[in-house]
Amino acid sequence: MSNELIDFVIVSVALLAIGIYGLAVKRNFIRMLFAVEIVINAANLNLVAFARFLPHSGGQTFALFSIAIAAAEVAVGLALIIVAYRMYKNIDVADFRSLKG
Amino acid sequence: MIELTSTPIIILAILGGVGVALPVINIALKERGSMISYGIATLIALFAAIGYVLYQLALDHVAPAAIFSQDVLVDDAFGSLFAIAMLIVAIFTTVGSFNYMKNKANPSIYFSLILLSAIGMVLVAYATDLVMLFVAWELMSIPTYVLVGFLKKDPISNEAAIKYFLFGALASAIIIYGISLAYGITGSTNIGEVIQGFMVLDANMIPIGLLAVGMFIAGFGFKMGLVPFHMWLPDTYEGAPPTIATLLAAGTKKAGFAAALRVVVMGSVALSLDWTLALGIIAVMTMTVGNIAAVMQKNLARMLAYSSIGHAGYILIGLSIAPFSGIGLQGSLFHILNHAVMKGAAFIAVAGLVTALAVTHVEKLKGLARRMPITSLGLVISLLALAGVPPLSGFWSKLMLFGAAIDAGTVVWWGPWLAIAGVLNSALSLAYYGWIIRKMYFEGEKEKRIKEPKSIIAIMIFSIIFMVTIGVYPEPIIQFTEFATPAINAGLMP
Amino acid sequence: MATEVMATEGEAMYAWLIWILPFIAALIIPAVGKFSKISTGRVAVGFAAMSAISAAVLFPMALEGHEIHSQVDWISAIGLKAGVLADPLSIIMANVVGWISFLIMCYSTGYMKGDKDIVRFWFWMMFFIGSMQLIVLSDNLLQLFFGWEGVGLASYALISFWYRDKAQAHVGKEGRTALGIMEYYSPTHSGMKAFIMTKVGDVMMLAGMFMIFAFAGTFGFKELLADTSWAVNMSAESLLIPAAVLLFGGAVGKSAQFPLNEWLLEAMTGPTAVSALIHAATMVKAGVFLVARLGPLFFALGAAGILADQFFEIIAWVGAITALLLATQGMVNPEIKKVLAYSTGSQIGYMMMALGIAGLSQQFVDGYTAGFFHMISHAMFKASLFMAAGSLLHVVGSRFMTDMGGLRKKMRKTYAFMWAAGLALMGAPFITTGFWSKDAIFAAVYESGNEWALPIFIIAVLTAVITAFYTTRMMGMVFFGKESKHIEKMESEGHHIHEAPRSMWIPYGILAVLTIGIGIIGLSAEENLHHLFEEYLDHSFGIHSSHYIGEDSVLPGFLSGLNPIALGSSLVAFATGFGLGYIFYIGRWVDPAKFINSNIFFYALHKVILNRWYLNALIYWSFVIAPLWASRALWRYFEKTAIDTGMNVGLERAVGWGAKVVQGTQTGVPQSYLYVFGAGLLFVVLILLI
Amino acid sequence: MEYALLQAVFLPLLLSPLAYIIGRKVGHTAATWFTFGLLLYCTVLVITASIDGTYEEHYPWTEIFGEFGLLLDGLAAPFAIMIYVLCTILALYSKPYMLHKFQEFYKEQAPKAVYQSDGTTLESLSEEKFVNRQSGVYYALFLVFAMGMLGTVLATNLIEFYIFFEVMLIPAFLLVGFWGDHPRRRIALMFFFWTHVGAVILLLGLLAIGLNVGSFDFADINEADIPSDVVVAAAVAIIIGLGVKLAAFGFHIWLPYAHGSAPTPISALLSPAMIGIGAYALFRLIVEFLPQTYADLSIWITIWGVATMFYGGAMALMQDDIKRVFAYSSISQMGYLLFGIGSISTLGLAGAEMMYVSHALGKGLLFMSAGILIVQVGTRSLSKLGGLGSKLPITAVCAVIGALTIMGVPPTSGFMGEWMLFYGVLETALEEGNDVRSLMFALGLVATVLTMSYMLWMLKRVFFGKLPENFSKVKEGSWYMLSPMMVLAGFTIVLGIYPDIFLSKIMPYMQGVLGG
Amino acid sequence: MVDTLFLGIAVLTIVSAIAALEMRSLVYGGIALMGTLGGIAGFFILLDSPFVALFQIAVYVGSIAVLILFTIMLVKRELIFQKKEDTKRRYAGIGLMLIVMISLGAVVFNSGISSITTDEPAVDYREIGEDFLIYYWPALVAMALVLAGSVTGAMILARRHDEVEDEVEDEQRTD
Repeated sequence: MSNELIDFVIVSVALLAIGIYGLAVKRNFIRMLFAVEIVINAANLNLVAFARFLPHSGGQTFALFSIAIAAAEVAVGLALIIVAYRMYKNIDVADFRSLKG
Repeated sequence: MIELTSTPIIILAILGGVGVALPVINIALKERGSMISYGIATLIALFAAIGYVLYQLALDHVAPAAIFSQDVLVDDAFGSLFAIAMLIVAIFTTVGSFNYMKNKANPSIYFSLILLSAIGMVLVAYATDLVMLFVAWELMSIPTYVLVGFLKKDPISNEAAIKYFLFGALASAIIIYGISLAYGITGSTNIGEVIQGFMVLDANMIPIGLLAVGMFIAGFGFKMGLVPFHMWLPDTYEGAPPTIATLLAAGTKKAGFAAALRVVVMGSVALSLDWTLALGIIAVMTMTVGNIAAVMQKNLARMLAYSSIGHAGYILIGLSIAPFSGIGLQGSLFHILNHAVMKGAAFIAVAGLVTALAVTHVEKLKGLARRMPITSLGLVISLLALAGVPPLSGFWSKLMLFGAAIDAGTVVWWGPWLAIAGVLNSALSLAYYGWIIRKMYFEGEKEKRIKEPKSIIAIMIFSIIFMVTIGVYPEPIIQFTEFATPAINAGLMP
Repeated sequence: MATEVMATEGEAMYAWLIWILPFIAALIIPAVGKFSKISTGRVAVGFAAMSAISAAVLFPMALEGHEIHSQVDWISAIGLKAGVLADPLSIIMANVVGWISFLIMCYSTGYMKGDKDIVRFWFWMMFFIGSMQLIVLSDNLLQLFFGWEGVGLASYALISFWYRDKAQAHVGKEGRTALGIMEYYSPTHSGMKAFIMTKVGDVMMLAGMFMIFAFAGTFGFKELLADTSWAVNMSAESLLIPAAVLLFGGAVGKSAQFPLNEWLLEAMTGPTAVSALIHAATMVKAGVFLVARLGPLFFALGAAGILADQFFEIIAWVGAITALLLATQGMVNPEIKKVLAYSTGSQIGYMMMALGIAGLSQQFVDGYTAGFFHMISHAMFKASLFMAAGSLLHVVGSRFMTDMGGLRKKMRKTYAFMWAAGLALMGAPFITTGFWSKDAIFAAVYESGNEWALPIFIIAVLTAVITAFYTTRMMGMVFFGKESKHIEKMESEGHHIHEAPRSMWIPYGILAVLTIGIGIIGLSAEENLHHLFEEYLDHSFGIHSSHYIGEDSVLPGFLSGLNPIALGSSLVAFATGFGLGYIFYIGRWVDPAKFINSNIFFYALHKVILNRWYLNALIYWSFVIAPLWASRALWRYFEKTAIDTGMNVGLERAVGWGAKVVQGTQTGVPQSYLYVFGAGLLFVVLILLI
Repeated sequence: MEYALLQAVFLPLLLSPLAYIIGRKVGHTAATWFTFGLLLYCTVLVITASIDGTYEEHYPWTEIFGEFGLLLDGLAAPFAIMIYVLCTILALYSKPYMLHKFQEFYKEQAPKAVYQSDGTTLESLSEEKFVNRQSGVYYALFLVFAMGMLGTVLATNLIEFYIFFEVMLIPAFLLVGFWGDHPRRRIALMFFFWTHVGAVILLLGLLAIGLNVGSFDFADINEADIPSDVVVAAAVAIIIGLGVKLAAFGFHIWLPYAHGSAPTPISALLSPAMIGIGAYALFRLIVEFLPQTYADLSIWITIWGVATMFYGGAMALMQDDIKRVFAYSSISQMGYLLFGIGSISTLGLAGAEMMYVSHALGKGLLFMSAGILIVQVGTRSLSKLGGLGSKLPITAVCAVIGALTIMGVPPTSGFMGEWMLFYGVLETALEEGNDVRSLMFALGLVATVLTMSYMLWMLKRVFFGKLPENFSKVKEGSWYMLSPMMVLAGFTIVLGIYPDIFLSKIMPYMQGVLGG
Repeated sequence: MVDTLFLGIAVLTIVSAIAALEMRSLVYGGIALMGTLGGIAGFFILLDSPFVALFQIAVYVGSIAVLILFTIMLVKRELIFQKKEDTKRRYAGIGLMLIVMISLGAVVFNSGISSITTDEPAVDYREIGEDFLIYYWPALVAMALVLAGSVTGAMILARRHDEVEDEVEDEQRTD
């Protein structure tokens, strides 16, 4: 391996930060879903990178789990989007603020 | 490899089997099955599960509070305690739903999701591997995302679900990230090995360990409703169907503590950090924000949601002083069990209100004592128990928590301050609980008694008996929690 | 000869009965009253007589100098005992109280006839007598205090007996003010005033008692005397005089001495029988009795080298000031009962003066006897005067002397008896008890040899002049001159002014006659008393008298025991006072109103005196109005604002504000939430890293 | 006499549902007599148990927090007896008073109950049924309240003590909230909130002590040696917590509201019996268990007591509502208790406890007469009252005896308490040569004059003076109300003349406490 | 060298991540996200984990992203092109992002991770299978339940008509 572990981890941290940024700023539900996916992928990157450098199989296994679960999550998220869209004709999360205070 | 007859596996089998079978049956019956029958099937499964937990406990097949194991799951008293609490909550939810789900679509899916979520909660408590923990965590969470948004025609429900989902997804991602870091520096996903790894960590790796612990706090703290990760919580609890709010407040929240205990506390101890103060600060923030925000809430469900934030703070007291006082963790466990019943009963009472009267607004509760005496009584008793008024069960666990905090004062200066913040907060909480009691009992004279849902009555009676009995004679539960409490310093080694 | 005699059971029983009987009567009277209101009077008089007889039975013992000390367990948890101590002092006192009370009770059967609250009256009268006898006979301070407060309570109840506050039951003139304080008091107000003012003295007395108890560990008089180490200790910490003075404070309150004298005047709102009882037998005499009880005790400490001179000086001066202060006010007051009340205060001042001066002289027994003798004689003539005044009120229906006048023809008996008693009060020479007792006081003061003797003597003589004057004035205004418009109006309305009923005049007649009768043998009576007390003091307290006065007297014969200067002053004082009074009120040669207005000095003096030297007003301003203002200010600006609003509303608002702030952060926008989540993550990580 | 105390404490609790049922099914009178009989039985149990000196019962409870015990010693016996005696007679007293109250409520509510918002007509509840229902609830709560108070003074374990301490609050809160006077809801909440805050602060102190000792049982704590830094903090927490209960100056604001608003039988329990339990706890927790700290803090307790005495008295002068006068008077009286507790002297402490007893008697009488005024006259504003002595003679006599008890005039029991506690303060002042204590003693004496002033003024404005014309038809109260008052009035005088009834228990205890 | 490859993939990943969030059109954003996911898969290959990389491409790029794209297509055109977050929030977000990036980066960079390299061969992916079946099997079962739950849940939510509810609605309409 010519690349060092730190390289991958730094990329992962950058992706994490971008993901958090997306969640904190974006109003479109779908984009927020993008952001979540970016964070999960950052974590997966970390896992696999660590797994390679240890080296140990557990990280890869976990990455597989994590990918599958992310898929499940996305499915539910998208279903919620569809419900919301059906009701409001809108997927701007910032407009979903009847619950507050 | 874990024994096939161990408690978590059997629960997984029973509940998972029924959980998967219900939708299948539904399809087989062309969606014509009656809600009650699905409900009863669910209930039977849950009772079987809880029965098995108790059976295993009674037969001493359960390890006493062994917090680690070589396997992904461990059949210990700690997990059993949580399992009992979670299953009780699941039973509450199921029974409460009998009336709530009347004339609502897709009961089979609804009950199946409750079962799946219950499995998740139970497995979180039993998990001793980070992967298992994470999968169980998601198994607990994902069905609840759906359940919160289950009322498709209700914009509020959907909004609650979206907020919940966004937070949940982010929190899951953060947890994976944390796990990845912990895995990266210790080379294992088994919690025992991770902790051991933490203990022998190079000095220059410790920041990564801290980072991991911080991410666990954030990720699990989201479920626990710790400030500042609590923002979704009141919105979701308010918007969710009240039965599901029960599940969230009384159930999944506790799973957060189980996870935090296994991972955060142990990890922190292993890292020999000065983490306790951080948790203490969060505890005080949490209880203060929760209780203050609960004052003047107009919506009963929302008020209870804030109150459950407050209670997260109390429970966290026990965690934060766990290394200094023997009874701190014990108090936390006791309070978790109590809170499951108390908050569960309160939310189920709300469900009863919604079913029978379609109100959650506090002003509309006037004269409730006349309209629904048993529900009101259950609500009052659970509120008083939540406030820690003796001789109700809540008192004892708070007593142990605050006592532990004072006890810790001999080691750390801020220990007693936690207790002071705690008692002042529980006094403050009386202000809004009292307000509800006032509305129900002291106001409104015109109301006539209406028919209360039987399922709600059953739950109310059970919880009243539980709260009062434990309040008067808490010894069995105290003993059990003692049995279930891991010794924090000595028990680090697997 | 005066040896310690262990009293027989029976004699001790009599001593107990003296004070228990009235209480028993008080208990059964309400029950009797349920069936027959009239019988309550009979029960009361009967029990009063039984009590008096019990006292009389013990009288021979007193003459022999014997004493009875009988105790029973009381508060055994603290080791306190209750008991009676019947020594000559208390037996004589018990007789005076018992018999005079008995007469007053007889009088009351007539005076109170037909009152619908008669049962309450008898109850409290008996309670009053019982409490007084309890004071007299108790053998320790705590038990004495029970009686002490009992008389206070009874006086409260009886002064405000006519609690419906009808106009004729008030005292003072409606609308008159001094320094903005109304000089017009309702019965309920007066009762409160009396109770509270005497309570001020009582708490001082309590403090004194406690100080002594703290050192001596006992309240008992006998025990205190038996071992005087407590006094040595107290004196070492210079607490003895304060304790003694505090005890005297109780006497000041009860006996209406300066500066706690003001309640006595308003006490006139009660039925006249009550006034008679308060002034002659019970309440105000309690203070004198207390001083007589404790004075020898403190004087006897001199033997242990502990001087209590300051204590006696204070007593003497308080007595002297009170005597003069109240006598002056008696000169100008238009209400007959108030004149008598002022007179009482003034006379009690004499007694205090004598008892105080006793402690300052070598011959303790002289002043002691003088004071006590004056008390006895005062009890007789003042009871008589009050009852007679009650008759006048009863007949005329007004408390103002200006509403009377010219009654000597219409009420001959009363006229005669009042002269007799009045002369005793004036100190008419040789035939009245008042003369002998006053003379004894003058002599004791004059001979005490103390540095203060002369000023006090001058005050005493001056007071005697004034006493004679106001008594003459009273007689003149009531019985001489023309009939007042009030009486003319009454007669024109068909009321016939006539003598009071027999049940009323007989009691005060008896006392008036006794006054003169004992007056005739007054000197020997005093000598006997002197002798008795000399032995009593010697035996009980170890106070010896070195010689007997008058052995080298310049006066001849039967007067040889007297001090010529005192005797002379006494005669001159009587003559001056009576003469002046005769000029203004009996002869009516000079119009007093013109005389006062003739001179700015007299006018001012009259006004000051009429306004009670402004003492009452000052007391009201500083102890009633000022505290009320303070309370009101505290209530308005502290309790209601700071505490109530601040703590309840303020706390509520603060929490509400906090709730608003916290709820304000909960905007409902998911992005904000997520932002906070991210920031929180950072925060947690940073905390952990730091 | 096995389980005597257990019965005395728990029978009222266990049978309170029965009281409810009897009230509801049989009627008001039956519920009254049932409650009365039950409490009478329990009172007899307590008294017989207390006759032969110290009496104890122990039952297993929890491992961590110790056992469940009931102890009737020299300290607890007078408290316990007074509490149950008051409860017993007030059960009887409640009958006419609460009947009046229920009927008042019925008039307020019943006409509205006929129609519902949706237009349907309800069968209107008959007055009798309404009263029966309400009285069922009332007596059930009454019994629980009694049980809570008794349990508090009998507890032998810190936690047990705290539990009872709070348990008595709940029924009191409900009683005020259900049948108090306007604005009852707010006041009930305020009352609950304040006292609960006090209680939790107390709890902190209890926990600190218990955990330091390692046991919560009184017996262990009494023998234990606790590090001083913990003790002072704990003692301060306990004193503040109990200060709220005692309504000491600064923490008193809930009391005038609560006592003014509560239905009078409950006022007559709250004020004399309940708040004084704070004093009991001070005895037990501070004086007995933490003697050293007690010695250090006693001067402050005394000063606090004097401030409370004056403040309560001054405020009582300013009130127009008769029940608020009594409420402030209670504050002032609690100042006396604090004052006495602050004296480190056997007699002072014994006096303070006697003061509790006599305050219970006196204030009970006064509140009960206020109740008669409310029922018979219909107003409690002092400016509207007057001259009622002729219309309500027995009430007036009882009120005067009550007032005398509060004023501390012999031969009422008030004097017995007062002289002992004042003497105690002076004794310590002289022993220590402490000028502050001497000053406090003097001020305390002045405060008695203040007490006397407001009491006499109150009597004057209620019973004396001119009778307003609209009161010319006022009748004396029912015997249900008068006879309990007469019992108390008699008792206060008997106790005033022969205080050994209680002192013979109290003194040995106090000597033991201070001697040790 | 591989370094350039790494750099290239890193730039691709990060830039497309930013683009996914910032592009005006949601559709292009979705495609950019696929770039990110693909980039991650590239990293996996760099890390000698072809199995995971394959899985990543199959599950993520193949199904999730497509699913997302379909969903995007479902919603209205205006919504797809809307971009209206307010500037303040945006700057705050960027600030937070930078702080997180820098602080976490600094932590990571200063820790022991910065010097880890390895020359050991990558693990055999048969080990993964063994892990699954021997150690993680309960987790696998649980995950199956997760998937089952999410699928049924998502289906129920996304389904347009619920029979019971419709019946109720009909009943209400007839009222």
